[in-house]
Amino acid sequence: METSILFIETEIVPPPITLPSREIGACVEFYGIVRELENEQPLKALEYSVYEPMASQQLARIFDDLSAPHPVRAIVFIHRLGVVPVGEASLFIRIFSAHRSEALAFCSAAIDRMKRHVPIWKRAVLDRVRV
Amino acid sequence: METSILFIETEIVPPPITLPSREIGACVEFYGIVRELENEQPLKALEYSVYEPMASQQLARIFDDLSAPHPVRAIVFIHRLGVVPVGEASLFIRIFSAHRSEALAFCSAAIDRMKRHVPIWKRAVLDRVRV
Amino acid sequence: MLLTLLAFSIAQDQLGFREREIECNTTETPRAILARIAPTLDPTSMRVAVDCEYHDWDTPIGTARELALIPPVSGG
Amino acid sequence: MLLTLLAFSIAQDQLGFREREIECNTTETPRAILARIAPTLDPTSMRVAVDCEYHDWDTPIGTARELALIPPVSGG
Repeated sequence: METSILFIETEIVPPPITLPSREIGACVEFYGIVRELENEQPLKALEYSVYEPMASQQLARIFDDLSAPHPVRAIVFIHRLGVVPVGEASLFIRIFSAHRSEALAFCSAAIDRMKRHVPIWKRAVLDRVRV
Repeated sequence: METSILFIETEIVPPPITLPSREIGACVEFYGIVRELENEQPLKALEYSVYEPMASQQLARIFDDLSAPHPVRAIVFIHRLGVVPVGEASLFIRIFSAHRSEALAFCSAAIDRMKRHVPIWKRAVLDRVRV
Repeated sequence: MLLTLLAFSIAQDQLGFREREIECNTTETPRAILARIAPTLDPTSMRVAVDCEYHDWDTPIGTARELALIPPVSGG
Repeated sequence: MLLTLLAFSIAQDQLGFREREIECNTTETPRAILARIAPTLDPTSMRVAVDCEYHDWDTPIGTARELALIPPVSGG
């Protein structure tokens, strides 16, 4: 399983799709996008921070754990840091697998676990505050 | 719910992502890709055909039905027709929703129903046959 | 009444055509039409659609314009 | 032994620093270290990590190099 884990300060640009083999039948991509309303407050942006060595290690382990029930061939994970304005992606995940069900289940489970265990934090940048 | 359903004879190029509102929190994309091995035969390509008016109508109904349990904001559906070589996408789906779980569940259920009910057919183009 | 009969995928292979105009009446069922046009074709191996909607083999076609033979689908 | 104490997000706000070197010994637990450095901070509101692994508040840190205070995470 090829895994790429990246934290970047700039706008997320998905890398070009290159298939890891001729046995790939499914590619699932997920963008997590900053919404204007969170807890009923109008946001201007979210500001993300990370404990990067631990986050990378936790993500690698989550991906590894999930590959047993949901065998996939390759994963690209990109999380943006710093200020992410409403309407832009804070998270991008791409998963390649032979069949669609594994990639979809993996994607869903990976995000769930990330949200519970991976040391990344967001903070609201409210509309009245100048970013 | 904005819905776009397209059947094309050429390589699938996903349209640029334009968010339908500032309340979109998730974008899920699915590529169905032609694999080399299907039923243990080495393929060169798959050839797709469609009963287009019925397929479009069925897909619109499937999307509409699924939007009750899985409310999503917009759907882009593109299915390629004719010969699709190994390693290229035969199917592209993009789904926008407020939260990830709806988009992921919608995507999975929409593909399942399409595969059971939508009049699209594939035919193997074997390796020994010249495309 | 004139009806367009459409045959896709293996149904097209078996019938040797994709589309044909046939003469029918409103009380005929898809099963009866198929038996008349292609007696060797097995209706249990496929579904039938009338005016772009899946239809029962034994329900008369009424004033339909189009009847389509739908072998097992395989999109995706 | 010198340990790097890291504080993220609201833990950083509450402590007023992100990173500090502190003197510890191998038998100390994260709970004891926190009580010594920031007696007002409530360990039940956060998790603790030792050398990039989640750790029990009451298990001694041993020869760890880094201890991190992990308030509820919110990535995605």
